[in-house]
Amino acid sequence: MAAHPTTTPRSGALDALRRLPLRVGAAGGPLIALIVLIVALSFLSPVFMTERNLTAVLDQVSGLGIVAVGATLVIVIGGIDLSVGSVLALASMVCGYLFARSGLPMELAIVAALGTGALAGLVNGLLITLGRLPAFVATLAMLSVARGLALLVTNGETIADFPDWFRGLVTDELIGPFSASHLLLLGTLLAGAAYLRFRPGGRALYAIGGNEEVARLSGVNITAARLRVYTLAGLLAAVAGVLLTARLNSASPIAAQGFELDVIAAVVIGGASLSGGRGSLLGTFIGVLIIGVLRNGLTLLDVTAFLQQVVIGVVIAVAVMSDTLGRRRA
Amino acid sequence: MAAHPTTTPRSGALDALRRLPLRVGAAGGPLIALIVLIVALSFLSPVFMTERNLTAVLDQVSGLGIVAVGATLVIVIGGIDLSVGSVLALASMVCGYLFARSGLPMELAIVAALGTGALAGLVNGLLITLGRLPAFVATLAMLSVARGLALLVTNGETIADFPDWFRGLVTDELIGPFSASHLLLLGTLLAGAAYLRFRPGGRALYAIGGNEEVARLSGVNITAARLRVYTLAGLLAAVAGVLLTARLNSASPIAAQGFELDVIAAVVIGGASLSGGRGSLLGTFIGVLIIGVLRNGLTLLDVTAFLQQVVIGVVIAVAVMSDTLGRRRA
Amino acid sequence: GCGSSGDDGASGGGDRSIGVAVADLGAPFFNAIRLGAEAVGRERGYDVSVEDAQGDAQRQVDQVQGFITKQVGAIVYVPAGAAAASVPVEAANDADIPVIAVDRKPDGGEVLTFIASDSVAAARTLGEWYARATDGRGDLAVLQGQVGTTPEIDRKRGFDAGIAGTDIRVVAQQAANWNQEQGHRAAQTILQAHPNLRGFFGRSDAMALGAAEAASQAGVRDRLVIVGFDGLPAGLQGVKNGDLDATMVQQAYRMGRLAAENAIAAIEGRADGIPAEQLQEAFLATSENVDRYIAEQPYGPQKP
Amino acid sequence: MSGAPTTTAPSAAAPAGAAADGVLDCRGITKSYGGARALEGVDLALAPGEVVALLGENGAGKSTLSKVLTGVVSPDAGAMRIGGEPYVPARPADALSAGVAMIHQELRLVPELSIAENVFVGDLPMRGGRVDRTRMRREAAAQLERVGLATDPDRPVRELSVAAQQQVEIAKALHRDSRFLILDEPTAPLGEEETAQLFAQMDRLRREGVGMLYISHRLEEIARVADRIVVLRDGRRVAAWDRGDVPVDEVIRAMVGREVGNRFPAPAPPREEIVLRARGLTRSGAFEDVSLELRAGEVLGIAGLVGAGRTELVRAICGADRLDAGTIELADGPVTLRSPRAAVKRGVVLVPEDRKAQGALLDLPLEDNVALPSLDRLTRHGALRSGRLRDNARELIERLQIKAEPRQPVGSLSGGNQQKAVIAKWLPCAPRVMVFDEPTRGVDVGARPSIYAAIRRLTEEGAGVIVVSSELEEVLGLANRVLVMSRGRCTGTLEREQATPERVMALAAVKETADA
Ligand SMILES: Nc1ncnc2c1ncn2[C@@H]1O[C@H](COP(=O)(O)OP(=O)(O)OP(=O)(O)O)[C@@H](O)[C@H]1O
Ligand SMILES: Nc1ncnc2c1ncn2[C@@H]1O[C@H](COP(=O)(O)OP(=O)(O)OP(=O)(O)O)[C@@H](O)[C@H]1O
Ligand SMILES: O[C@@H]1[C@H](O)[C@H](O)CO[C@H]1O
Ligand SMILES: [Mg+2]
Ligand SMILES: [Mg+2]
Repeated sequence: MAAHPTTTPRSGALDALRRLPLRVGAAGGPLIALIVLIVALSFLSPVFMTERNLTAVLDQVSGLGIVAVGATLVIVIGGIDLSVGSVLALASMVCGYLFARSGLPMELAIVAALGTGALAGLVNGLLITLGRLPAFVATLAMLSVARGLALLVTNGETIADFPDWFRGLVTDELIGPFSASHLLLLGTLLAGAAYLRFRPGGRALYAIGGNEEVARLSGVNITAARLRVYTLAGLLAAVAGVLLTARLNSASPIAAQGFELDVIAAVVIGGASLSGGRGSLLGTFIGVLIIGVLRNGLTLLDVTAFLQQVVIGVVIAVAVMSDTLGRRRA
Repeated sequence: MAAHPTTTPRSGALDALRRLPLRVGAAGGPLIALIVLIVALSFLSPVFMTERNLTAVLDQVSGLGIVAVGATLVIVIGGIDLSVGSVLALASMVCGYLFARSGLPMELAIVAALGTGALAGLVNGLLITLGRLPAFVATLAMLSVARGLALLVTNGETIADFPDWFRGLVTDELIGPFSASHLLLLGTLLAGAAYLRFRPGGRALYAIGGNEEVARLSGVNITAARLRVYTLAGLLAAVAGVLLTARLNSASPIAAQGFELDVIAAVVIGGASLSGGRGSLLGTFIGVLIIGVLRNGLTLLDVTAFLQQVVIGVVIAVAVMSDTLGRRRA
Repeated sequence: GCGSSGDDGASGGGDRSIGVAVADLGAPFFNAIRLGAEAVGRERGYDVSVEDAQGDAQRQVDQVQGFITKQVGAIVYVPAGAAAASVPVEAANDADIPVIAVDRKPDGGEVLTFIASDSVAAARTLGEWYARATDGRGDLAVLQGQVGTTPEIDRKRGFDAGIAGTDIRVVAQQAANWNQEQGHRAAQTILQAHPNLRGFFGRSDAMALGAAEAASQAGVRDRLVIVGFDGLPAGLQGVKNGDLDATMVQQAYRMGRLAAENAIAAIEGRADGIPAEQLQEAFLATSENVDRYIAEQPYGPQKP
Repeated sequence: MSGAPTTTAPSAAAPAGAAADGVLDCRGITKSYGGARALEGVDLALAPGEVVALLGENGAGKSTLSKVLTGVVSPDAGAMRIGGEPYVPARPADALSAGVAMIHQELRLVPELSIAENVFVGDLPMRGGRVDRTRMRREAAAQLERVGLATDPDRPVRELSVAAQQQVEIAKALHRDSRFLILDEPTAPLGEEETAQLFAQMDRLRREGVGMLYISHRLEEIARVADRIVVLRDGRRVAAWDRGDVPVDEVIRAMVGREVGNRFPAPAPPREEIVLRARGLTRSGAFEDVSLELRAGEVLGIAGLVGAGRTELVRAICGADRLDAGTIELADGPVTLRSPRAAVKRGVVLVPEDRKAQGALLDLPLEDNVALPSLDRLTRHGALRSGRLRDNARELIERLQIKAEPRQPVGSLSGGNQQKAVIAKWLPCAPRVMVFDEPTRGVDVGARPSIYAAIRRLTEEGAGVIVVSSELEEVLGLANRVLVMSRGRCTGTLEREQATPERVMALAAVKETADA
C-alpha cells in the first residue's frame, strides 16, 4: 500500500500549528481582514478602541448577529431565507400591538412575538418541504406577506413607549459592560456553534447541504431538519425584532427593510457557501463584526455618507478576496 | 432493449399535443398561473383587458423584463447579480449628468451610460473570475459601490428635464400601439432566446451551470462566458436605466432600490433554478408578466398597499407551487 | 442640565463639530437639509459630518451613537423610520449633547428645538386651492408617501380638511413611498381604472411628477389637476412647465441652515433664545408665482 | 425470450426453509419509469450468509432492483418480506433500520465532510448527548484499515481519488452492522489489491451471517465471491444458478442473449509519426519525471496500482491540471496546455475517470451532452439547429450503441450508457490524442466491444490513444505498449509481447525507482 503524505508522522507542536489556519477554516481570510480593520481604525480614530465604542458596536450588531446564526444554519443546508427582515418587523409589531393596544403583559407579548416568528419560519419550511418550492421563492413570498401583515397590524402606524425593564434589556449592564442583548447574542452564537459541532442533528445539516441525496440515502430525515432550521431562523428573527423594539423603544412596521442582504452578506463573508455544505458560526460572527466595525469606523472617521457605501463595497470584496485567493495559492 | 416512451410510435397530432406542456418546459405551471390571473382580472375589472391598460402593463414591465433577460443568463450559469438596481441608477445618473450638467448631446450621454453599465458588469465578472469571489459577494459589493457612485455624481440630487425625442422612446407609438421601449423589450427577449437556443455560446451556458467542471473539461471557455454574461447583465441594467430616465423624465440616484429581488423573482418564477443549468427566456417573460399583471390588477382593484403585499406573496407562492407539485406528480 | 444648553460643552476638541443624521439622503428634501447645514458649517468653520440612514431607523441609532462616541458638539437629527425614535435623543441627552430635530419630532427625550414645515396648515392651504381649481367636484386619486410617517399623516390631515365640505371624492389611494417611479406606475394604472379622474394629490413632488408624466403619456394631462408637495427644484420646474398645477414649497435648505445655526449657537453657549418649536411656513406655488420661488432656490443653490 | 439459457428454473425460493431464517424475499417486483419498464415481475431471495451475484447488461434493471430493496424507489407492484414479515421501506432510513444497507453504484459521499463523518452520516456515535468525535475517528480509522485505505480520517472526501472514495463508501456501508448488504459495482474503480481487500471483508461478513447482493460487470470476480447467480435482462429474471463458478461464457450468453466474440480487438501496428512526446512531466505530490511517446495509430496503456498517479498524469497531459515541470510536444511542435480548452483545440482530449462529476451533464439531454465540445462545428450559418444536434446524437448513439434517446437526460441512463455518452462526445472532434481514464467503468461485457471498436477506429484514423485502466486485462488486451507507474514514477515500459500480467505487476509494485 502506497504511503500517503498525510500519514507521515510529524512533530506534534508543528502539526498543531500547521492545523491552526484549518481550524478557523474558511474564516481565516475574513479574520485577517477584521484584524487589519481593527488595527487600522485604532490608529485612525482615538475613540475607536474605547470600551464605550466597542460595546456600542456590539449593540449595533446584536440583532444582525442573532439573525445571522439562523441564516448560517439555513445556508449550511443549501437554503436561503429572504424573509428575516419582514419577520423581524412583524414580530416587533405583534409585540408592540399586544402590549400597547391590547394591554397584554409585556412578557406575554414577547412570547407571542416569538411564536409569530417561529410560525412564519415554520410556514417557510412547509412551503419548501411539502410545497416543494425553491427556498428563494418561498421566503420571497414570506418577505412580502410578513411585511404586509406587519403594516396591517396597526395600519402602518408606529407604536411607541415600552416598559423600562424591557428597554433595559439593551441598555442595562448585566455582567461587566454587557447587557442582556449582548449576552443573548453570545448565547445564541455558542448554542448554535455547539449544535453544529456536537449534535447529530447539527452535523447532519452539513451532509444535507453538501449532498442532499447522500444524506437521504444515509437515513437522515431531511424534511424534519429543514422544518427545524427554518423555524429556528424565524424564531431568531423574532428575537431580533423584540430586541430592536427595546432598542428603539418603538415598534415600526417598516423596520429592517433590506436586512436580508446584510444578514446573508455576514454569513457569506464568514466563509459559508450559498450552495450549501459549508459555513461556521465563528466565520459568521467574524462577518457580522466586519460589517459592524466597518460601519462604526466609517462614522467615526467622518467619511462622507455617499463615499461610505463605496468603501463598504470595496472592503467586503477585498476581505473575501484575500480569503479565496489565499486558499487557491495554498 | 427497454422501450422508452418517446420511442413508441403514436399518432402525430396526439403526440404533438402531449408534448405541448413539455415544450413550455418548466414554465408550464407559471403560464397557467398567468392565464388564471388574466382571466380573473378580466372579470373583476372592466378596464383590465383594454388595449390601453395592457400597453400600460407593458410599459411598467419593460425595464424589469430587459434586466431579467440578463439575469436569466446569469442564473443559467449558476450565478446571481444583486447589483442591477444600483447599476441601473448609476447609468441613469451618468446619462443625466452628462446631458444636463456637462452639456453633452443626449446621444453621447446615452452611449456613456450604456458603457458605464457594461463596465460595472465587467467588473462584476472580473471579481468573480479573476478575483474568485462568489457571485453573491462580488455583486453585493457592486450594489453598494454603484449606489454610492450614483449618489456621488450629483451629490445626491435628482436631475430633471430631458429632450422630447428622448422621452418619446417610451411614449411614441412606433409600430401599432408599441413604443420603442416595448420593441426594445421584445427585441432583447428574442435576441436572448435566440442566443440561448441557437448560438454555441448560449448553449454552453447551460453546460456551465449544469456542471462547471464538465464544461471546463469539455473545452468550454468558462472565464470568457462568465465575463460576457455579467457584462451583458450590466449593459441591460443600463438600458433599463436609460429607459427609466426617459419614462420619468428625470434621473434619481435612489432609483430601483431593491430591484434585484424583483428581477430574480421574475426569473425564478419563470422556472429557472438558482443552482444553475436551468432557465428559459419564455419562462422569464412569463414571470415578468405575472409580476406586472399582478401589480397592475391589484392597483386597478384599489387593493390597499398593505394587502397588496400579502396578496403578491401568496400568488407568487401558489404560482410556482402549482408548477413544482405538478411536475412531481407527473 | 439635560444637555439643552451648551454652556458646559464649550470645552473639548470635538466641539467645533456638528453631526447631521439624515433619514435618507437620496430624497432631495433631506439632501437639501444637509446642503444647508453643510453650507453653514463651511461659513462658520465648523466640521459637519453627515450620516445617511437610508431610511433605516436602526442604522440611524447606530450612527447617532457614533456621533456621541466622537463627542460632536451638537447633533442635527432628521429621523428615519415610520416614527421618530426617541432613543438617539435620550442617548445624546445623557451625553449632554444638544439635539436639533428637523422634519419629524421625536416623541421622547429633550430636543433643543424642533424645526419643520407646518405640514398640516400647508396641506390645508393646498387642499383649499385644489378644491377651487376643480370647482369642488370630481374624483381624486392620492399617492401616499411611506405610510405611517409624520409628513404622510399630517399632509393627509391637512389636505382632507382643505377639501372638506366639497363634492371631491377620493377614489383611489395607493402607496408610492415618496418614490417617483412608484408614483408613475400607480398613476398609470389608476388612470386606467378611473377614466373620469379629475386630479392627483401626490403627497410629495416626486410622486406628483410621476403622476404628471404618466398623465401626459396617457394624453390626459389637460383634463387633470395635479398637485404635489415639497417645492423641489424639479417640482417648481414642473409647475413652470405646466406638469404640475401647484405644490407647497418647503424651505428645506433654510431648515438645514437654521438647524446648523442653532447647533452652533448651542455649542457656543448662546442657546437661550431659541424657541422649542420653529415651524417654517410653506408657500403655495402655482404658475402665477412660481418664478419667484425658482429664484429663491428653497432647496439651495442650484447648478446651472 | 425464446432461447434464453435458463440453466436452473427460476426457483423463487432460496435454500430450503429459509423463510423462517430471516431471508430477504422479493416477489414479482415491477417498476416503470414513465413508460419504460425497468423491472418486470422479478423474484429474488437473499439468505443470511450468502452472496448472490446479480448480473445483467447495462440497463437490465440491477440498480433499480437494489433501489427497490433499499427504499430509494417504491415498486409499482410486488412484495418484499424479511423473515416472513412484510418489509415495505418507504425511505432509505426505513431500510437502514431494517438492516438493509447499500453501496451505491454512483459515489454517494459528501465532498466537504471528512472521511470519518461520511462514514457515519446519519448514524453518528453519541456520548452524553453529543457526538463522540474521538470514537467516530477511531472507529472510522478501524473501518478504513479494514478496507485498505491508509489515510487520515479527518481528510475531506473531496481530496480523495475516485478509488479512495469508493473505499470510504464501502467502509460506510460496512460499519452499519447490517443484516443485508447490497453492493452495486463496488469494484468498478478499484485495483486488484483493493478488490482483494473487499473480498476478504465480504468473506468475514458472510461468516457473520450477512446476506449480500453483489452486482458487477467484472465477471471474473463472480466465481471468487458468489454462492449463487441471478441474471436480469430487460427487467426480467432470465437465468439463475445455485452456484457461483459458472463459466463466464455461459453467464455472458445468458446476459446478452447471444455470443460475444473476441473481447479485445488486436491493436494495429502504429505508424511512424509521433503525435505526443512528453518529457520530464512533474506535478508535485502526484507524479515525477514521467516521459512518454505516443505514435499515430498507437494505443499506449498505463498500468499501476490505485494511487500510482495515473489519473493525475493524464489530467495534466490534457490541460486539466497544471504541470510543475516538463515539456509536451505534439505533432506540430511544443505546446503549453494551460487549460482543457487549449488541449481540446489541439486535438488532445480526455475521458475522465469520474463520469458523474467530470464527464456528464446529468440534467441535460443526451444530445446536448454529446454536442458540447463540437458546438461550433455543428453551427451552420450562425445558427445551431436542433435538427443537427439530434442527428449528431443519433449518429453517436448508433456508433456506440447507446441505449437512449437524444432527448433523454443523461442522468436517467443506466451507468454503462452514461459512460458511453461521455466517450461519444469526443468522437466528432476527430481527436489526435484521446485519453481514456477507465474507459469501461461500469460498462457491461456485451457493450464493451463498441467502446473497443471506437478506440480501434480512432487509431485507424491516425489518432494516438492512451488507456488507463484498473483492469489489467483490458490494458494488456488493448495496448501496443504498456507504461507502468508506481508512486508517481514511471517504472518501466513494456512492448505488447513482453507485457505479461506478472511483469506489469512487478513493475507496479516497485518501491524505489532509482533505476527502473
Ligand atoms: N430515474 C430514471 N428515470 C427514467 N428512467 C430510468 C431512471 N433510472 C433508471 N432508468 C431506466 O431504467 C432502466 C434500468 O436501469 P438500471 O439503472 O436499473 O440499470 P442497471 O442494470 O443498473 O444498468 P448498469 O449496469 O448500466 O448500471 C434503464 O433503461 C434506465 O434507463
Ligand atoms: N488507497 C488510497 N489511500 C489513500 N489515499 C489515496 C488512495 N488512493 C488514492 N489516494 C489519493 O488520491 C490521490 C490521487 O491518486 P490518483 O487518482 O492519481 O491515482 P491513480 O493512479 O489514478 O489511481 P486510480 O487507479 O484511482 O486511477 C493520491 O495522491 C492519494 O492522495
Ligand atoms: O417632506 C419629505 C419629503 O416629501 C420626502 O420626499 C420624504 O420625507 C418627507 O418628510
Ligand atoms: Mg446500475
Ligand atoms: Mg485514476
